[in-house]
This record gives sequence, C-alpha cells and structure tokens, in this order.
Amino acid sequence: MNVSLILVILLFGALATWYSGDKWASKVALAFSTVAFGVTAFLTYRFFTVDNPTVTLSFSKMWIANPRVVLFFKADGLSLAMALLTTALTPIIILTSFANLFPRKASFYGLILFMAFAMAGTFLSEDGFLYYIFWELSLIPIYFIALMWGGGDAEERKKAVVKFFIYTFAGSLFMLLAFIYIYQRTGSFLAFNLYNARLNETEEMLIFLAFFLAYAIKIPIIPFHTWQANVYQKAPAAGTMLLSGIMLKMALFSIIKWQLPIAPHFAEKYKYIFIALCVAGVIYGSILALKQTNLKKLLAYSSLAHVGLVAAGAYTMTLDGFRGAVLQMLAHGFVVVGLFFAAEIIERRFATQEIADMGGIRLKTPVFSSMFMILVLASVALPSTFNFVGEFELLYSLAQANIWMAVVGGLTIILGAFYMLRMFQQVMLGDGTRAFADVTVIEGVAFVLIIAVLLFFGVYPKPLVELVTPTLNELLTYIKQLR
Amino acid sequence: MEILIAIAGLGIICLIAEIFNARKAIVPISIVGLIAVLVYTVGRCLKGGKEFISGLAMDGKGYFNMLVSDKYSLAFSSLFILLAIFLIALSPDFHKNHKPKLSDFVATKLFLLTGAIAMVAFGNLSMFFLGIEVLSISLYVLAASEPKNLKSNEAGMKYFLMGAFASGLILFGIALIYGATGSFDTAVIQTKALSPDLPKWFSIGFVLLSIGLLFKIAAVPFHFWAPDVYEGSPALTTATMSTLAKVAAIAAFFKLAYALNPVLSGRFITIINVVAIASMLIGNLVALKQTNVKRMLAFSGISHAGYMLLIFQLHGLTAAQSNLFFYAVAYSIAGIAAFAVVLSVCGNKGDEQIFNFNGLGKTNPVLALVLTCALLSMAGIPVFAGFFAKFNLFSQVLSKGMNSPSAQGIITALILVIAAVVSSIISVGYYFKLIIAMYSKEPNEDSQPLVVPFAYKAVAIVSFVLIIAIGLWPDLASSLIRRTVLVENMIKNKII
Amino acid sequence: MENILQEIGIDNYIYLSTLLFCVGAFGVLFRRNAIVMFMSIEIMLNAVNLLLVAFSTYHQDAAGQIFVFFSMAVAAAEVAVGLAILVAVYRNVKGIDIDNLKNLKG
Amino acid sequence: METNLALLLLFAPFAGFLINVFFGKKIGKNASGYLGTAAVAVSFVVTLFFFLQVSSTKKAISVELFEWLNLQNFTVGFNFLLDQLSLLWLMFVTGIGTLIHLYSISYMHDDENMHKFFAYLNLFVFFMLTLVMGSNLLIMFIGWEGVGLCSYLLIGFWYKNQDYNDAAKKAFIMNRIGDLGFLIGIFILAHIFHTLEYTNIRTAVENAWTIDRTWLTIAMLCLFIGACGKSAQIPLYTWLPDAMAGPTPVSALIHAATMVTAGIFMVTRLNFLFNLTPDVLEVMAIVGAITSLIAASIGLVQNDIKKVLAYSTVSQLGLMFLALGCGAYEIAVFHVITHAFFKACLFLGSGSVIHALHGEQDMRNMGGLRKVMKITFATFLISTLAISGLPPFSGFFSKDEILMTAFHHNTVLYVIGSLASIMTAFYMFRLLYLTFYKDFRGTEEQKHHLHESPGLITFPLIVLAILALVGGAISLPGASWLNEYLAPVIAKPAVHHHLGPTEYMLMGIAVVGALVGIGIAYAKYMNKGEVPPQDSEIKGVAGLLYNKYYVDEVYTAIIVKPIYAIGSFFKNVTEAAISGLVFGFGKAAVFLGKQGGAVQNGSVGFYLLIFVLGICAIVGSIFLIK
Repeated sequence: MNVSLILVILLFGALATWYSGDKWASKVALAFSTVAFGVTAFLTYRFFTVDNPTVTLSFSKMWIANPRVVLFFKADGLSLAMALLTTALTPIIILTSFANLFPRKASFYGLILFMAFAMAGTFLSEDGFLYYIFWELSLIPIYFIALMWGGGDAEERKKAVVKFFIYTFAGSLFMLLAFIYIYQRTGSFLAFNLYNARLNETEEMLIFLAFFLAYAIKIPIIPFHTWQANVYQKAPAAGTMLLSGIMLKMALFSIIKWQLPIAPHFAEKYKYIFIALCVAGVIYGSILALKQTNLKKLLAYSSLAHVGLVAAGAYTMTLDGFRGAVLQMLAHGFVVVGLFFAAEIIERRFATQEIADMGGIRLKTPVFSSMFMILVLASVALPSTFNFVGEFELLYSLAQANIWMAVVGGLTIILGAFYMLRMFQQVMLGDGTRAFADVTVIEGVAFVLIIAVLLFFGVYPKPLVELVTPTLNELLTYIKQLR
Repeated sequence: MEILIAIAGLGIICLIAEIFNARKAIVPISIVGLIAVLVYTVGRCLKGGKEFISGLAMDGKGYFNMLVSDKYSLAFSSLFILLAIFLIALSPDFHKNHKPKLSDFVATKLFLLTGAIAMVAFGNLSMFFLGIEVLSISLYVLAASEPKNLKSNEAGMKYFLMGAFASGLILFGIALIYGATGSFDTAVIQTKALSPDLPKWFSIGFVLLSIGLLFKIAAVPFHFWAPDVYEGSPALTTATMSTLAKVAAIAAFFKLAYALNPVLSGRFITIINVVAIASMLIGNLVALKQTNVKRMLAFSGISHAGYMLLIFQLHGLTAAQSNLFFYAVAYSIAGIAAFAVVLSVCGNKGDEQIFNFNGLGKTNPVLALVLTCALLSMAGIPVFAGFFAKFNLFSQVLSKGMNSPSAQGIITALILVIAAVVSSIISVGYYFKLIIAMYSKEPNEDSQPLVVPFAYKAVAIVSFVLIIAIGLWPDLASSLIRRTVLVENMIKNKII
Repeated sequence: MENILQEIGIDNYIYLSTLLFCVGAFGVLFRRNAIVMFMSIEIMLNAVNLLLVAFSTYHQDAAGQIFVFFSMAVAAAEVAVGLAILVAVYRNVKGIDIDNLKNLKG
Repeated sequence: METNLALLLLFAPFAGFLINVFFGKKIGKNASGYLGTAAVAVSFVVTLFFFLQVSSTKKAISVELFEWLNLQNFTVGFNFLLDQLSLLWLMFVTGIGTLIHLYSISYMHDDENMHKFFAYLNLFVFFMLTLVMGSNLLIMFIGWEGVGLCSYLLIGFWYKNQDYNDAAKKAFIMNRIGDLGFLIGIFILAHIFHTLEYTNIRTAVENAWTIDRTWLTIAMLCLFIGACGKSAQIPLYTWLPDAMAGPTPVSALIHAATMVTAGIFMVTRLNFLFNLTPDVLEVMAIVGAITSLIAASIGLVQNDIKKVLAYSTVSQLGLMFLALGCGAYEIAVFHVITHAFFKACLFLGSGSVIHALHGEQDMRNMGGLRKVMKITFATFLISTLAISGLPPFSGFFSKDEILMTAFHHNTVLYVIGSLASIMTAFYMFRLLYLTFYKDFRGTEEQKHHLHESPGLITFPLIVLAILALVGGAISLPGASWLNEYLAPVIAKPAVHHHLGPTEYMLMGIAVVGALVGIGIAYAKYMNKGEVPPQDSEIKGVAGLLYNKYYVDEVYTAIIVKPIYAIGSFFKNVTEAAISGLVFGFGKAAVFLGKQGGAVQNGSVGFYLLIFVLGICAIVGSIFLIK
C-alpha cells in the first residue's frame, strides 16, 4: 500500500461518478472521496509507525524514457499533509454541494473528484515533470466547473473564467520553461536532482522569477490577483472552495517544495523584496475587503490577505516560516471552505451575494450563526483555533526576519477583525423579517467537521507539526547546504 | 519503394473498381490495403532502418538511391498512411451527395499519399519534385472539387496560382542546386556541398527551395493562401491540407535542409527563427478574431508551422527528428480529431461558423469531449499528446541555447521559447472560444438533431484515444523514429 | 553544343533564365487575367527548363535533361488542372479576372 | 490531584458554557442560570482551597498538560501556574464572578436568550481563568483574546440593535490593536529569551543575562500597548464607555472588575522585566496619570449613569497604571482589588436602578430613588464613598497609597492624580445625588412601577458593599498583608514610606480634596437642585467634555476615514488599473489580430506581391547584407 493508491481511488472515483448517472453521482463521489481520505489518513498513520516510511510508502516507476520522467509519488511529511488537506476537504466540499440542484450532476461530481486527483497528484509528485502535468491538469476541471455551473451573468462569467484560465496557464508555462531549463542541466526531473542543478546567478534569477510568476498568479500575490475575486464570485460554491481551499495551496506548497530549494541563492539574496511584496498583499487585500459589498468578493480579498501572509512566511526560509506556512495552509483551507459554504447557504436562501441585502439572519438561526461566528473567529485567528497556530508561527518567522514586516503583516489581525466583524454584523446581526431556515443536517455535518478540525488542531497541532517538521527540516538543509 | 507501389496500386484498384461497379468496396479495400501497408511500414520502421538522415548514402541500392528507407522516412510514411486511413474513412459520408465520384476522391487521396511519401522518402531531388507536385496537384483538384461552389472555385484557383508559383520557385531552386553540384542525388549533393569551391548559386538555389517549402507549410509571410483556401475548400480537403499536407511539407523541408546542406549557415537559421516567431504570433493573433472554424484552424495551423520551424534549433539530429515527428503526430492527429467533429457538426450546414457548435456539450457530449481534448492538445495542455510535443520542442531549443558557446545562443533560445510561450497563451484564447460555445451556450433552436455517421464517430474516437494514449505513453510515438527502451524490449522478447 | 556553351559561358545562361523567370514572375504579379497568369507561370517553368538543360550540358550529365521531361510533364498536368479550375470559375462568375475572386478574406 | 483540581478549576466554567450552549434552551431559564452560577462557584471553591494552601506553603503550584506550539527557538505548552499573584486574581475573578452570575439570574430573567447569556459569561470566566492561570505569555494570550471575544459577544448581546453591535465591534478591534502590540512584544521576548515561561524568563533575568536593553524596551513598550488596549488607556480607551451597550452585569464583571484589569495583571506578572526598562515605566506612569485625569474630566458631565461609571473605571485604571509606572506593583494590585469590589457594586447598583426603571439610563430622568430602593441606595452610597477615597472605606487606602507613591516619584503626576481624585469624588456624588435624591423626574408610568430589586439582586450588592467597606484591611499602611503575600512574585518591592508627617499631610490633602469634590457636588445638585441640561444646551467647556473631547470623531477622521479612502482608491483606481492592464494585453492581442486580418484582403495579386517581397527580403538579407 503506498500513496499512489490515493490517486488511483480518486481517478477511479471520478470515472465511476461520471458513469453512475445523475441520480447517484453525489453519493458515489462522496463514498470515493471518503475512502480516499481514509486511505490517506491510514497512510499517514503508517508514516508514523513503519520503519523507513518514505521508502515503504512511496511509489516509483519509470514512465517516459525521453524526457526521462519517473512516476514518483513520494510520501513525506509535507506531501502527506497536503494530501490530507485535499482528501479531507473533498468529501466536505461534496457534502456542501448536496443541496444544489445542478444539472448534469454526474459530470459535476466527476470533475470535482478529478480535480482532487490532479491536486493530490501535484502534492505527491516528486518528479518535476509529473508535478507540472498534475499542476496543469487541475486547471481543466476547475475551468469547466466554473464555466458550466457558475452563477451570475453568463458573459461576465465567461470573461472571468477565461481570464483566470489564460492567466494561470500563462504563469505555469513559464514554470514549464524553468523546468525544461534545469532539466537540460540535470537530465532528470527528480526533485533531488533539480535541487542540485548548480545554476549560476543569472540562471537562478530567471528560474526563480519564472516560478514566481506561476505561483504569484495562482496564490495570488499582488499585483497578479485580479482574476481572483471575480472567479470566486462567479464560480459555484464548490468550485470556489476547491480553488481557495486547495488549489491555491498548490502554489504555496510549490514555493516550499520547488522554488526555494531550486533557486536558494537568489531567494536568499532578494527575499526581503518578496516578503515585502507578500506583506503588502496582506494590507492591500485587507483594505480592499473592507470596501467590498459582495460577500464572496469580500471573502476572496480576505483570502488574498491571508495567503499573502503564508507566502511571506515561506519566503523567510526558516523552519518557523515553512512550518507556519504549512499549518496556515491547512487551517486556511478549512476555514475558507467553511466561510464560502456559509456564503453559499445564505445565497441559497436569500438568492443574493450582496451584503446590503442581508441582515437579521441571526434572529432565526441559532445554529448557523454560531457556526458562522466560529468560522469568522477562526478566520481572524483567535487563539485556540488552528489559524492562530499558523498565523502566530508565520508572524514570528517574519519578526525574526524583520520586525517591521511582522508589524505590518500583523496589521492583518486588526484589519481582519475589522472587515470580518463588519461583515458578520451586516450579514447576520440586526433586525430582519425575512424567513431563513436554519441549517439542514447535511449542511450542519459539513460545518461541524470543519469546525472540529479547526478547534482540535488549534489546541493540539502536535501531530501535524510532527508530521511536517522532519521534511521541512530536510528541505531547509538542502537550501542551506546549497547556499 | 514497395510502399509507394502498393499505395499507387491501391489507387488504381479504386479507379478500376468504379469501372466494375464495385463502388461499395472501394473504401473498405483501400482502408484494408492501407492498414496492411501501415503494418508493414511500422514493422520495418521498428525493426531497422538507419537512424540518421546523414546515413543517406545508397540505402535503396536497387532504386539508384531514388528512395531511401531510413527511420525518418519510414516513420513519417507510417504517420501519413495513418492519416490517409482516417481521411479515407471519412470520405464516403462526406461525399454522399457525389456518390459516382467517390472513386475519384479516394484515388486522388491515395495518389496524394504517394506524393507525400515520396516527399519524405526521396533520395533524389527529382523524386522529391515529383512527390511535391503529385501532392500539390492532387490538392488543387480536391480544393476545387465542388465545381458549382464559388468558394471552392476561389479556393482552388488561389491555391493553384500560388502553388504553381511556388512550384516554379522550387524548380528554380533545384535547377540552381543541380547547376552547382551536377547531380540530383542528395548523397552527392551533400558531399559537394561541403567542398569549398561551391558556386554561389547553390545557396541561392537552396534558399529558393526553402521558400517554396515555407509556402507549402504556410509560414509567415507565405501563409496568405492558407486561410482562404482552407475556408473555401470542402471540409475534408481542408482536413487533408491541414494535417497530411502540412506535416509532409515540414518533414520534407527538414529532411531537405539537412540532406542537402548539413551545415546550415547562421544567417539562414536566423531567418528561419524570424519566420517561426512571426508565424507563431501572427497565426495565433489573427485566429483570435475568426468566427469560421476552418479559418480559425487555418491560422492555428500557421502558428503550428511556426512551432515546427523551431526544430531548426538543432542540438543533435536524432533528437530533432524525433521531436519533429512527435510534434507532427500530435498536431495532425489532433487535427483529424477536430475535423472529424467539425464534419459531424457542420457536414450538412454549408458553413462552419462557431455558433454551429453551441451546446454541443449537451447534445452530443462525446463529440464535444473529443473536440475539447483535441483543442487542449493543440494548446499544449497536459496530459495530451500536444503537451509533450511542445515540451520536446522547447526542450530542444533550450538545450541548443544552453550548449552554445556564446551568450547570444542562449538569448536567442530564450527569445524563441518566450515567443512560443506567449503565442501558446494567445492560442488558448481562441481554442476556448470553441469550448465555451460547446459547453456554456444553449443549443441553437433551429438546429436539427445531429445525426452523426458511424465513420465520423469512429474516426473521432480513435484519434481521441490516440491523443490520450500518446500523451500517457509518449515513448509509443517516439519509438517509431528512434530506438527506445520499448523497442529494445520488443526486440528482446521477439515480438518483432 | 559544348562550344556554344563555352563561347557564351554558363553565367549568361543563368542570367538569361533568371531574367525569363523574373519576366514570368512579374507577369503573375501584374496581370489580372487568369490565362495570362498561367502563361506567365509557364514562362517561369520554361525558364527553369532552359537552365536545367544548360546545366545538363555544362556538367555533361543527362540527368538534367531527364529532369526537364519530368518538369514538362508536371507542368502539363498542372495546367490541365488549372484550366479545369478556370473553366469552373468562368461558369460561376462569367469572367476570368482573378480580382473577381475576393470572397474569401479576413 | 493538584492537576485534576486545577483542571476542575479551569474547566468548570467551560463545562457550564458547553451545557448552556447545547442544552440551555431545553433546561429552562432558571436552571441554566443556576448552572452557570454553580460552575463559577465550583471554581471559586477550588480557588479558595488553593489559595489557602499556597498562602500557608508559599509554594507555587504548576501544572503541565501538553505541548502546544513548537517553534524553532522555543516551545509553548499548555502549562498553568498557580502562584500568589494568579490565585489572588482568581479569588476575586471567581468570587465576584459568582456574585454577578447570581445577580444575572434575576437581572436577565426577562431575556429570551438567557441561556446564551450565561453561556457567554461562563466562557468569559473560563478565558479569564486561562489568562490568569497560564504559566506563559502565550497561554495568557489565549485568555487575553478569549476575554476580548466574550466581551464582544456580550456587548453585542442585544444584537438587533446595530449601535450595540458597533460598540461590540469597536471594542474587539481596539483590543486587537493592543493585541498586535502584545504579540509583537511576545515575539521579541521569545527572540531574546527563547522561552515564554514566566519562571524561565525570571531565572534568565536574575542570572544577569546580557540582555539587549533596546529590544527589551521595545518589547515592553509593545506589551504596554497591549495592556493599553485591554485596560482602556490612552489612546485606546474609547471602546470602554461604548461597551456599556452590553447588559449591566457584563459591565460590572468584564468592564469593571476583571477583564479590564488584565493589563495590570500582565504588567505585574512581568514586573521583573518592566523593572529593567524604567523608560517604559515612566511612559506608563504618564499615560496612566493623563488617562485618569481625562477620563475623570469627561465623567464630570456625563448623564448616562453607566457612562459615568465607565469613565470612572477608565480613570481608576489610569491610577493603577500610575502606580505601576512608579514601580509600585503591589499597590496597583491593591487598587485593582478594592476597585473590583466597589466598582462592581456600583455597576450592579446602577443595574438595579436601571432594572427598576425598565431600561432608563439617563440620570436626568431619575431622582429620589433613595426612598424606594433602600438597599440599593445603601450599598451604592458605601461604594461611592469608597471610590471617593474617604476613610475608612477601602478605596481610601488604595488610592492614597497610589498618590503617595506618585508624590515621591514625581510631583506633577501626583498633582494630576489628585485632581483626578477630586473630580472622581465630584462626579460620583453628582451621580448619587441625581439618582437617589430629590424627586423622581421620570414618567408617571415609571414612577408607578418603582420597586426595590429582588433578593437575588440585592444580595450580591450587600456582599460587595461589605467588601468595599472593609477591603482596605488587606493592605493597611504599615501592616500590609498583601505586600507580604505578594513578595514572592514581585521582584523589587515598592519603596514603602514610613508614615511620617509628609505622608499624613498627603492623606489629609486627599481626604480634604475628596470632601471638596463632594462639597461642590452637594452645592450644585442638592442645594441648588440643578439638573443637567438637555444635550443641545450643553456648550463651551462642558460641551467639549460632554462630547468626550471629540476623540471618537478625531479617530474617525484620522484613522477610519483614511482607511476607507485608501480602500476606495484601491478599489476604484489600482484594481481597475491592474485589471485594465491585464485585460489590456487581451485587447491588444485582439486588436493586432484584427489588423492582421485586415491584411488578409482576399486578393491573390496582393498575396503574390507579399510573397515576392518576402522572397526579396530573405534573399536580400542572406546574400546582400554583409
């Protein structure tokens, strides 16, 4: 049993869902994604218990002779943690879509599973070429999900979605060039070999920037973010969740796994520029979130702010920064899915995303409002939620790098509270007369799962810390050795 | 040679079959015959054949080096035969209104195939000239094959005039080369080309020949005919031109360039680079505004020609051959898949406007899926074949640049790949126009339910499977042209 | 034969046929009557034929002359197809001015 | 055993919270109220047990649960420390907490969400306990933010009213400003000491580590900013008066007795560090003094009974910071305790009044309640005397010690502090007179319903009044039990001045000052029988004071508005520009495509011309250009 099983299940699940027909699709998808999560969790457990886990649980097989590509799915702490995020969120996301009366459900859920497959593949690939393939592959399902099941004006949506696709595709093509370039040196795409490519200064710069372009667009880091809010707003909730919950983590993960170890000198030399850019994104996103009148757009900008901080932490190239980034990725993944789900629930009942049209919901929905409140609080990183753990570590790593970065980045805890509470007040509080049904059982289950994760790991993050730390240390050793 | 004879024979059988009123047997016979030839060719290809064009010397002893059967020509021949099989399979349904002429269409395609094969398998310039002319004349005929349709007339006329003009250039080029070296035999020319006292005409001749071929592959600025002719010709002819003819021309161009003149001058390569960049960018940019699918695919074809010209950034002839072959396979099979869907959708509509594709995702999901995959493959998105094709090309260009001693080399390489990347990005814009039409627009109200003939569907699905299969096992295609692990294993296990 | 060649010099043959070729090319460029354009193309091809024959003699090699036969055959085939297309065009537009054919563009 | 008991102490309120959240609605209002009260009472009992134990053994108890955060330089665990300081705090948090819970059962009885109220209160107590019990700064931070959350929830308890929600939000955000300071302080301390455990830091300090004083100063300053946020000091004090939007028990518990003292707790906790940074202490003293004066001056003219008490709280907290700034930690703690007694009593008293008047809070519409609400009046009077600093009430001792210390420290600060005290005496008696004396000025309807509050409300009042009366006994001048008790946790005890002539003179001045304040109030409101004018008629200095120096407006103008303006700029300009740029690429591509299409004009002649030009260009560039 090794990590390739996760991918097999997801891919097979995608096909099975597609063939199962509209009636059964959602259930089949849920079943497969849950099994995938179970397998991932079991593998993680095995990772702690077996000797030499990376060897035992990895999968590698020759794939293409020319270029030399190996089907290498590696089980290390980082990849398992990210795979866990993917497989844990997928069933939740599927669960959140149960109440949506989509046409062509089979395709919809099939695409979700296929997306999960591609994303899990991205996280697990140890071979750069393979990684790139999965990276690009994940674009296709989300493109179709957003295009075909999205809301709002069709023309606007098309515009937003096509912009998103072309934009991210553009970024990743430059990453492909970077990979090809290094491959010419190494003759292999395996991460280890790529790390040891021995590039000179100019080459490192070009490669770093090529990677940066790809990641900056996907994360997104300002000023490459303009696709984000529109797509988040227009995609169906499940698509937005996939995008914000998992897909953008692909890029953050890649910074740690690919960009920094491959171009460590350049990163070390100019890290402050990139940290500053990311931190600027934190402020920029937060301030913009304040001005939003559309709930989903507000959440999109808040996401921009949060991931900016994560990216900044990653660029500090310290253990704290890395670990904080990984933990915050996981935490943000859950919280943002929860928040978008809350927005979706409101949209289902009120048929609007405009904050001005909401209000007074709390009067009618004790359960929903409590859940939403907890998610809001997690999002503003209240201590004892998982987000605090990540954010604390991130800010600490920034403080180690430069105290002013931490101060400016830390403004997120003020501004974040500002816009989130303002949003909560306008959306949920106040007086209102419109009927609003409280959450259904299925909706409630999805919320409870998310909140349970956020609170549990907020208090006891140790298992995750122990999972990722050795791998991150290893990566840092590479980076340090090489520089 | 036996391949050529067999195919030409098949063509003649088709014509005879018509005489004996065996019209229904024409297509099956030719397809079965072609499959047999294909198996034979692939078998020869895998088993042996010299790997390099440089090994041109007197391979086909019996034929006075008129034809050579190295891996390069065999591999491309198999590709052409495969494409011809697809094209012929599409014929009967396409020409169902002109049943009596079916034998002519099929036979013309078979003769066209012989021309294409002669173009890549030549060992002698006269063979090459005959090949290219057979191919061209067949295409003139096919382009104008709807005499009552003004568009078809115009396409045929334009193609003919410009094609004949280009033929003149090619001929002039050949004459000058002959004048400089005293022989049409490529092996002789190759040795002579290296001698220092080569008359200047040789280079002029070579350049004129190249321009003629650049015209055939529709590279900027010799591309003007392509969109008009593609649009005006009957769709099946367009399919032939954009797949078989284009691929044959680029394969011939590459072979010619390295067979005649193994050390190409830097100036020449620079010209090719400029042409490549211009083709990629102009093709993709102009495609953005097109509303006719055939015209759009014509511009897309121009840009693909530009990509394929990157192959002249040579770093290792074997790799270059294999990369070109791979690109040709990926491009032409995706093209066949796309055209199979275009034929299915627009076959009875008279034009190929994009709105005809509205809602195809709902009315016929399978065809929509095939077209989507074909377009994604052309756009170079993994895990489809087109991605590996582009990957190999970029990889070759970069490796050439990185291994060049001067800084200029790497800068050139970077400019080339970045131009390629930028144009790939642009290309997504119009490929997605079609995809959006299929998936996010409602079906046209007045459209009748789509009746898709079996042959169209079969071709679409087979080519679709090929796109994916080649994407998943890229070695599959490469093994035709270079010795891969796959081939070694097959030989070891006595499969071939 | 050889004497003539030596007397005149191969260069002059090349110039002549180049000139002829250019005459043909300019004919194609500047005339709008399709038949005249065909004729101009024929001039181009024949210019090349002349050159080939000259080279054949120059090199004392028969291949060039054989090639001329090929080229003539091909040219004939080409013209046959071309004229057929022309006839079809004429039927549709009642004219052979190629400027009538501007429907496909953009 | 100790661990389990400590956990019981900590988690009893949390259990109350959970039960109230999940089953509160089912078990009914009274049950949920008593359950909440019992949960806190359990904590109180356990605290008492520990308090007695530690008082006798003088040995701190520490409990270690499990590791929480693991950073490169340090780890943070869920560790708790029950030493003299934390137990002292726990005593009055759980004690007063129990009383206020009890009070709330009656006070909140008419509210449909009573179970939620108790849930929040319990949660608050839980977080407050976490704050106090934590053995490192990060656990304290959990509590620190947690109480902020509960404060937010309780201020906005009546969430139908958006003004209340605004107040709640404001409280949370202003607290968060302080929290950022706190967090940055933690970062720097962690960087310096590689640990956040108090005991470890103290050991490090005592072992005379070479500590970078600059960074330490910055760190302590940041922590002080945190304290400013939580304890409502300039410039972050404006949330506290607004926080009066919450139900009165909340004001009593959170915004008077416990949460707002967290800043003082933190400073006292880290006294050994603050001792090393005299500059920060100086700043603290100045900020405290100015806050106390400004808040007191605003309190002079407020008409909302709770607002007056709120400003009085800010002012008293200022005095505590003055004491801290003078290095007199024990005295600050002493004042915290006495203040907790009398201010809780005052708030609960005002709540009793408001309860009786069905929500009326404007003193202009009160008066004459003395006759109807005898117990409330009596307890209120005791507490007012205590806060005014008249002997022998508890406030006298604590306040006097603060002023005395300030006098020895810096005369200017002393003067400011004294002025604030005089004002305090004035406005508190103004409050008393306006509320309880003269005739009732409300509506007939209200008058008809006037009544003394039920026993559940008066009982806590009585208990607190007694404590306010005798609370001074824990630290009598010269014989201070408190100073002795706290000695182990205070690194450098305050200099205790012998009661010499100067000291007696200062006491005298203080008493006289208080009497002067009371006298003016008496003259104005009893003799002349003045009633404060309507809002529109308040002008001049009074107007400035009544409008709180327009601080809120200034903040809005210089902080909130600019942020929104920047937001508009980002939204309308930068976003549009970036987006336009990206779309611009697309548009440029389409434009170029159109141009390219225009060249494709359909004319064969033209095509051939380009063809020939292309040939010429290629041939020319190869053969003609050298």
